[in-house]
Amino acid sequence: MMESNKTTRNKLSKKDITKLGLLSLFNQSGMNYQRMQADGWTLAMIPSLKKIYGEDKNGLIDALKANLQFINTNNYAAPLLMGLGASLEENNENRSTIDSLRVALFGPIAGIGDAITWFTILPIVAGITASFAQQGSILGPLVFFIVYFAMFLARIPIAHLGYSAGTHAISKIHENSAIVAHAASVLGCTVIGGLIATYVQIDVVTKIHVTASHTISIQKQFFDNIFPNILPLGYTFFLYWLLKKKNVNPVTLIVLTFLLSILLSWMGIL
Amino acid sequence: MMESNKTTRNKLSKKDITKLGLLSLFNQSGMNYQRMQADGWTLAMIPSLKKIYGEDKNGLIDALKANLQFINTNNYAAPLLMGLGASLEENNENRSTIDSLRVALFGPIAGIGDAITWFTILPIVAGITASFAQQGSILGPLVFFIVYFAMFLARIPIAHLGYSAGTHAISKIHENSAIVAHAASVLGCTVIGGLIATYVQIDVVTKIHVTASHTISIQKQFFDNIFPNILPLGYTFFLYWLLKKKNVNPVTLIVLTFLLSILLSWMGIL
Amino acid sequence: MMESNKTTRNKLSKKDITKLGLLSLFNQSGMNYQRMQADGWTLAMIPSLKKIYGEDKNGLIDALKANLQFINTNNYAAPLLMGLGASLEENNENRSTIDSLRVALFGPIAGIGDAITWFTILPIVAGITASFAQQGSILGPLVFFIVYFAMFLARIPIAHLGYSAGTHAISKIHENSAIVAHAASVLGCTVIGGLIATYVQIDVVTKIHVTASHTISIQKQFFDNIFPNILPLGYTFFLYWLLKKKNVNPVTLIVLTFLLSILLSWMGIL
Amino acid sequence: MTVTLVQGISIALFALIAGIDFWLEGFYIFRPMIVCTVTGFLLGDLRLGIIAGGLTELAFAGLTPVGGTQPPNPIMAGIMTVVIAHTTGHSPATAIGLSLPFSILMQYIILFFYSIFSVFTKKADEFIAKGEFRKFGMIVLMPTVIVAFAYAIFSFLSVYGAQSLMRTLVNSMPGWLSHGFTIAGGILPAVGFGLLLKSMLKTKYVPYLLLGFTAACFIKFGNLMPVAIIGASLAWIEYGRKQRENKINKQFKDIEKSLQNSGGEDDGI
Amino acid sequence: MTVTLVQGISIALFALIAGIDFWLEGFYIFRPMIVCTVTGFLLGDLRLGIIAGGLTELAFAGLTPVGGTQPPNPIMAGIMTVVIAHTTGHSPATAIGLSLPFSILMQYIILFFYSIFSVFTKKADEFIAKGEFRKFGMIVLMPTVIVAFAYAIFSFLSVYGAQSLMRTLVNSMPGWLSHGFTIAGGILPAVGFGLLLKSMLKTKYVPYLLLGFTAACFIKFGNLMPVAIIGASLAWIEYGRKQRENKINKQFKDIEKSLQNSGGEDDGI
Amino acid sequence: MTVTLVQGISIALFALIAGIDFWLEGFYIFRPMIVCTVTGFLLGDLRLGIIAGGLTELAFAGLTPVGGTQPPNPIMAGIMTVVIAHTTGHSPATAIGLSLPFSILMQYIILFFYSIFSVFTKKADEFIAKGEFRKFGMIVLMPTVIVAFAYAIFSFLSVYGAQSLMRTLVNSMPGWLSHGFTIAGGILPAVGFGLLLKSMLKTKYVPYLLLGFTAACFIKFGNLMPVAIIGASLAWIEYGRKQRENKINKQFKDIEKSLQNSGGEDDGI
Ligand SMILES: OC[C@H]1O[C@H](O)[C@@H](O)[C@@H](O)[C@@H]1O
Ligand SMILES: OC[C@H]1O[C@H](O)[C@@H](O)[C@@H](O)[C@@H]1O
Ligand SMILES: OC[C@H]1O[C@H](O)[C@@H](O)[C@@H](O)[C@@H]1O
Repeated sequence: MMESNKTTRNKLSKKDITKLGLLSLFNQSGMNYQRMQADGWTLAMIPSLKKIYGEDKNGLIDALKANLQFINTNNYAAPLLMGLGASLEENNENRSTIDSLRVALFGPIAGIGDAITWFTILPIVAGITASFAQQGSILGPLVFFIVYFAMFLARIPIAHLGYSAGTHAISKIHENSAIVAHAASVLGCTVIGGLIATYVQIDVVTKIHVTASHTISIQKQFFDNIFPNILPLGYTFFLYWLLKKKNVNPVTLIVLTFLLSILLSWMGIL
Repeated sequence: MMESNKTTRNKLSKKDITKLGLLSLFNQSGMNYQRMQADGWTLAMIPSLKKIYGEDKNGLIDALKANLQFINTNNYAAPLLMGLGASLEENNENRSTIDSLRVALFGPIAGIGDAITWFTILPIVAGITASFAQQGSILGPLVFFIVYFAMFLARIPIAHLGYSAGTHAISKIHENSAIVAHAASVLGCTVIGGLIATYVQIDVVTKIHVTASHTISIQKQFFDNIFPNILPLGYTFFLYWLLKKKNVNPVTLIVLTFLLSILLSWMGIL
Repeated sequence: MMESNKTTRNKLSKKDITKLGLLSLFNQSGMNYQRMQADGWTLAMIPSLKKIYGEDKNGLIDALKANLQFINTNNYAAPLLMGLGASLEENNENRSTIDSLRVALFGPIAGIGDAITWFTILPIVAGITASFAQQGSILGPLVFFIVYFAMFLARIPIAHLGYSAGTHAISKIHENSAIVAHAASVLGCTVIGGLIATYVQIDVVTKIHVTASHTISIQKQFFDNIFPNILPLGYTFFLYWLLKKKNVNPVTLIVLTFLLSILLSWMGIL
Repeated sequence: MTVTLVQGISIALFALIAGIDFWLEGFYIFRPMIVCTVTGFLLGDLRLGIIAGGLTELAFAGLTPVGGTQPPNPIMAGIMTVVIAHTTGHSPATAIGLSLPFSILMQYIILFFYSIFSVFTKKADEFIAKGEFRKFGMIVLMPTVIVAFAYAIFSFLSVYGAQSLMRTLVNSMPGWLSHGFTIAGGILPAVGFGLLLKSMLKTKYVPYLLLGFTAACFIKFGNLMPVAIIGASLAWIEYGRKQRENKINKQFKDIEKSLQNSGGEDDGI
Repeated sequence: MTVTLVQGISIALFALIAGIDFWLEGFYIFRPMIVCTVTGFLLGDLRLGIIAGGLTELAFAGLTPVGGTQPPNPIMAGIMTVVIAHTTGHSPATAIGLSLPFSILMQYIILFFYSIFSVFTKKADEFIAKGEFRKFGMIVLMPTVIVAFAYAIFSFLSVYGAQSLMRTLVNSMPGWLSHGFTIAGGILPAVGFGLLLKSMLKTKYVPYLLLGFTAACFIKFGNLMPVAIIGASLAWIEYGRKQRENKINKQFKDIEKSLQNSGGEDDGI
Repeated sequence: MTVTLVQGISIALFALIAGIDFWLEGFYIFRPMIVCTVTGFLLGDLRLGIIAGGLTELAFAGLTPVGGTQPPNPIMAGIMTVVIAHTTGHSPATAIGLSLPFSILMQYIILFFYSIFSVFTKKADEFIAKGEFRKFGMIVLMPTVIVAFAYAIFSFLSVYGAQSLMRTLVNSMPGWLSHGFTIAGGILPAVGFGLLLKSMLKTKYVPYLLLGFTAACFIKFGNLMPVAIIGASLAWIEYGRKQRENKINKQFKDIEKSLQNSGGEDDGI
C-alpha cells in the first residue's frame, strides 16, 4: 500500500550514522514521567529521518509522531535501537513493524544494557580506580574519565552495529544477549564479592576484660578468627534481604545505617 | 480387599509428626546384628501407628510386625522414612507397597545420608572447630555442640518432610538425591584435601651433613621445595590405596602407623 | 585375492613388539625434506616385517616399499602407529587399507602428540626443574633426565598399545584424542600463564624526579600497582600477536628482543 | 578554612555542567570520582579531592538511576563531601555522612522535575504535527536547561551560602557523633552493593560472589584487578559453556519439530 | 597428677551418658571434641581438655560407624587421651597414641554386644504379637541400658583403677618411644582421611581434592573456612550444572519414547 | 678463565652425542637443562652449569622443532652459554644473549642438512627393491653420522678455537651493552612462550592462561607445581565434562539417524 513512496526513500551515509550515534547523547534531554525518553529520542532521530524522507514531509511527520511514544532504555543501547530504526525506515518497512520492533526491544535491551554498564562496568571501574584514588593518585580519576570517554565514543560503533544489523539480526541478538548477560553476571558477582571484602569496613572495637591484665578483642580474637570481613559480608546480605524480600527503600537503609553507626559509636562498640 | 478398614484410619496431627521425629532418636536403641535397627525403629513408630489404627488392634499388630524387619539406615534419614511410612499407613496403602517402599529406600537413602552427615558435615565441622580448639578456645566444643544440637532438632522437619512427601515424591527424591550427593562429594573432597594439608603432620628431621659446617635439611630443602605437605598427601593416598585396593582393615592401618612412627622415631628420621 | 599368502603370515611375540618400540628411536635417523621420517621409519619396521613375512620375500619388499612414503609424525606417537601397522600386516589386511590408515593417522596423531609432549610436558617439566636449577640444585637436571628417560621407555608400552589396538580402536582413538587434547590445552595454557609470570623478567628502572628528594619509581609505583608482571604478560602477547597474525619469524623476534633490550639498556630505561 | 566567593561560583559552574551530564548520562563526569576531584582542585586541595573521590565513588557504586528511578544525588554528595572535609577539617569518611542530606534533597528536586516536565509533551506534539522542528528542539532541550540552573543555584547555596552555619554545626558535634559519621561512611558502600545484588544476584551466582569475596580476603593486593581477572576468566569459561548448551537446546527443538512433522502428518508413506 | 575417686566416678558417669549417646547417635556428645572437653573440665584442666579435643577429633574424623561397622571407640579415646596427658604430663598428641588400646578394646566390646543382642529379638516379636507394647518397649531399651553400664564400668576401671599401673608404664618409656607416639598422633588423621576417601573419592573428584589441598597449603588462615567456602562454591556450581544435565537426559528419554511409539505402532494414521 | 684442549675435546665429544640425540629426539639430553649441566661439569664448574641450565632451558621452552621446522639450536646455546659465562665471568643471563649467534648458525647448518639428505633417498629405494637390507640400514644411518660430526667440529671450533677472540670481544663491551644482553636473557623466554601460545591458544583457553598467570603472581612458592596442580585439576574437570558432551552429541547423532530411517523408508509398518 506504500508502494508509491518506495522509490523516494534516500540512503543514509556512514557519516549520517556516526552523527546519529553522537546525537543519541540527547536521548534523555526531555526526560519526564509521562513518556520518559520519547522526546529526546525523537530529537536525536530528526536529522536521519529528514534525510531518509527527503521531500516527503508528510511521511516524515508521521514517522516522527510514531517515535514520540513512551520509551525508556539504557543510554548505551539507545544508539543501537536508533540505528536499527533508521535502517528499517530506509528500507520502507511497514510503519507498524518499525514501531512494534522498537517497543518490543527497548525493554529487554535495557535489561542487558543495565546489567553490563551499570552493574558490571561501573562497579569494576569504580573499584579499581578507587583503589588508586584512595592513595591520592591522580591515576584514579584519570583512568575513570578515559574509560567513560571511550564509552561515550562507543555510541558511534554501537549505532553502526544497529544500522547494519537490520531486522534479520534481531533473533540473534536476543539469543546471544542471554549468554552475554549470564557471563556479565558471573563477572559482576565475583567483583562485587571482592568489593564487599575490600570496601565495606566494620571493626568492632569492644574488648572483653577477662582479667585485669588480659583482654580479648572481639574483632581480632572472634570475628577475624572465623573469617576475615565476615561482618561486612553479613551486613551487606542483611541489607540485600531487606531490599529484596522486604522491599525496603534504599534511602531508608542509608538512614538506618547512619543511625545504627551513630548509636554503636555512642555505645563504644564500633 | 481392605476396603472395610478404610474408613477407620485416623489422621495424624502436626504434633504427632513432631513427636515421631523426636522418637526417631530411639532408632538404634535395640541395635543388633540380626536385624540391626528394626526393633528401635518399631519402638519409635508405635505411638503414630496406635493413633492411626485406633480401635483396629489387629491392624496395628500386623503393621508393627511388618516394621520389625531388617533395616539399617542413616539416623538422620530415619525420620524421613518414618514420616513417609506413617503417611502411607494413614492413606491405607497396600501392606506390601508400604513394606517394599521401606525396603527399597532405606539403602539408597542411607548412602546419601552418610555422604552428607558422616562424610561432609562431620569433617567440616570437625576441621573448623578443631582449629579453634587447638588454640584452647572454648568456641571449638561450643560450636560443635550447637551444630549437632541443631542436627538433632532437624529430625523434626525431616519427619514432616517425609510425611508430606508421600509416595509421589519418591521418584523426585531419587532423582535429586544423585545431584545432592554429587555436590556433597565435591564439597567433601575439597575439604578433605584441605584437612590433609592442615592436620596430617609428617616432618622429616634428618639432615644430611655435606661438610662439617654445611648441612642440608631433607624436609626444608627437599620435600618443602617440591610441594608443601607432600608427605602427608602421599601417606594418605598410600593408606587410601591399601584400604580400597587391598581391602586392609583400618585397625591394621592404625597399628601400622604406630609401629612405623615408633620405628622412624627410633631411627631418628621423624 | 591374497588368500594364497594368508596362511604364511607369522605372529609377532610380545618381545618383538617391545623391540619395535625401542627401534622407533631410529624414526628420524634418515630425516630429510623429501620424505621426512620415511627412511628411518622403514628401518625400524624391518625386523617386525621380516618375521611376519617369513619366507615370502616379495611380500616383504612390497610392504617395505609401501612404508617408504612421506611421513612426519610425533616421535612418541610413532611407536603407536608402528605397532598398529604391524598388527595390520600380521592380519593380512589389504595393502591399501594399511597404507591409507598410516597416511590418514600420522597427521592428526602428530598434532595430539605435539600438544602433549612439546607443548604441555616440556614446559611443565622445564618450568619445575628450572626452579630447582636456578638455585643451583642438581635436582633440576636430575629430575629432567629421569622424566625423559621414562618418556623414552614409554615407547615400549605405546607400541604395545598400538599393536593391540588394531583397526577397531581407531575411531575410538580419534574420538578420545580430541578430549585429551582439550584437557592438555587447559593444563598447558594454565602452566604457560604461570611461566610468563615467573620467568619473563622486565623491570623498568626509570624513576621520575618529582622534587629533589622525592622520586617515583615507574615500576613499583605504576606497573606493580596495576598488576604484578603486567609487562611480561603484555610483551608476550605482543610477540604472540606478531607470530600469529603477522606471521613473523621467531628468529626475527629473538633479534628484535635483543636489539630492543640493548637500546633500552642504553637509554637507561630497563 | 572558608570557601571564597570565587570558589563558590566556580563550583556552582562545574555543578551546572556535571548536572547536564547526569541528566543526559553522557560522560559520567557526574560520578563522585570526578566531581570530588574537580571540587578538590577548585578548592586548592586536589589530593583531598581525589581521596574523597575514591571513597564517595564506592559509597555510591550501587546507587544507580536504573529504570528511571533517582538515587541520592551523586553530584551534591561529591561536592559537599569535599567541601565539608575542606572547611571543617574532618576526614572525608566522616564528610560523606554529613553530605548526605544535600544529596537526598537534590534527589527529591530531580524527582519533582521528572513529574512537572510532563507538561512540555503536549507542546512538543503540536510542534511535530506542524513540522516546526526547531521549536520542537528548543522545547525538548528546555528541561535540560532548567535542571542545569537548579544544580548551579542549589550547589552555590550549599557550598557558599550555608558554610558558616555548617561549620558551627559540625564543630559543635561531640566526638562520638563525628566518629559515628566516619563509621557510617565506611559501612555505606554496603547499601550500594546490596542494591547491585538486588538486581544481579540469582541463586546460581552466589558461588561466584563467595569466590570473589574469598579471593579478595586472601589475595593481598592494592586493587581489585586480581579478583576482576579471576571473575573475567570464570565468566569467559561460562560463556563458552552456555553457547554449547544453547546449541544443545536448539538441537532438541529441531528434533521436536521433525518429530511433530513425522508424527502428525506422515503423508510420505 | 592423680585422678581422685570423685573424679573417677564423675568421668564414669559422663561415659555412661556419652555411651548412650553414641549407641543412639543422638547428640554427638560422644565425639572426642566434647568428650575431651568434659573430661578436662572434670579433671580441673579445661584448657587441656579442649586442646586434646581438637587433636583427637581430627584423628577420629574418618573413623565412623557407617554401615553398622564399629570404629575404634571415640569415647574411650577421648577420655583416656585427656586422662593420660593429665596424669603423666605428656602432650595430648602423645597421649592419643597411648589411649588407643583402650579405644580398640571398647570397639571389640561393642562388636560383641551387637552379636549377643540378637537374642532379644525373639522375645520382642512375641510381645508385639501379643500386643504387649510396654514390655516390648522395655526389651528394646534393654541393650541401651547394658551398653551404658559397660561404658561406666570400663571407663572407671581404665581411669581410676589402672592409673598407677599406667603411670609407671608411661614414665618408664624411653624418649624415642614417647616421641614415636607423638608422631603417630600427628599422622593418625591420615587413617581417617583415607577411610573418608575410600567411601567418597571417585576419579572425577580427585581434582577437587587437589584444589582443596593446594588452597589449604597456600591460604594462611587459622581454620578451614576458606577451603570450605571454595568447596561450597564449586559444589554449588556443579549442582546447577548437574541439574541441567539431568534435564537433557530426560529430554533424550522423552524423545526415545516418542521415537519408539511413532516407529513401532503407528496406529494413529 | 680459559678452556683447555682436553676440555674442548670432551665438550666436542659430548656435543657429538647430544647432537645424535637431538637428531633422533631420543633422550632429550639435547635440552639446555642437560647440556649446560654437563658442560659446566666438564669445565669444573657444575653449579654454574646447573644455574645456566635452568635459565637457558626456559629461554628455549617454546623453541621446538614441531612440524619438522628447526628452532635456534639448543645444544650450541647450552654449551656456549656456559662457556662464555665461565671464560668471561659474565652472568649466565648475559651469556645466553651472547651464545645466540652460535645457536642460530647451527640452526642453519641443520636446515642445510635437511635439504641435502634428500639425495640419499634414491639409493635407499634401490637397496630395498633389491632386498639388500643391511646396505639400506647403513644409508639410512648415514645422515645421523654426518650430523654427529658436524656438531663435534662446530662445537670444538666455537669452544676452543674461537675463545680468545670471544674473550677480547666480550671484555671490550661497554656496560650498557652487557647489561642489555642480561636484560634480553630475562625477556627471551617470552619468545618461546609466544610460540607455545601460537600453537595452543584458542580463544576458549585464554581464561586458563589468565588464571595460571594470576595464580603464579600471588602464590609465593619456589616452583610452578602449585600452578601445575591447579591446571591439572581444571583439565581433569574439563575432561569429564567433554566426555559427557561427546556422549550427548553421539546421542543426537543416533536420534538423527533413527529419524532419517523412520522418516525415509518406513518399511516396517
Ligand atoms: O533501566 C533503563 C534506563 O532507565 C533510565 O532511563 C536511565 O536511568 C538509564 O540509565 C537506564 O539504563
Ligand atoms: O550406613 C548407614 C548407617 O549404618 C549404621 O546404622 C549406623 O552406623 C549409621 O550411623 C549409619 O548411617
Ligand atoms: O610435528 C610433528 C613432528 O615433526 C617433526 O618430525 C619433529 O620435529 C617432531 O618432533 C614433531 O613432533
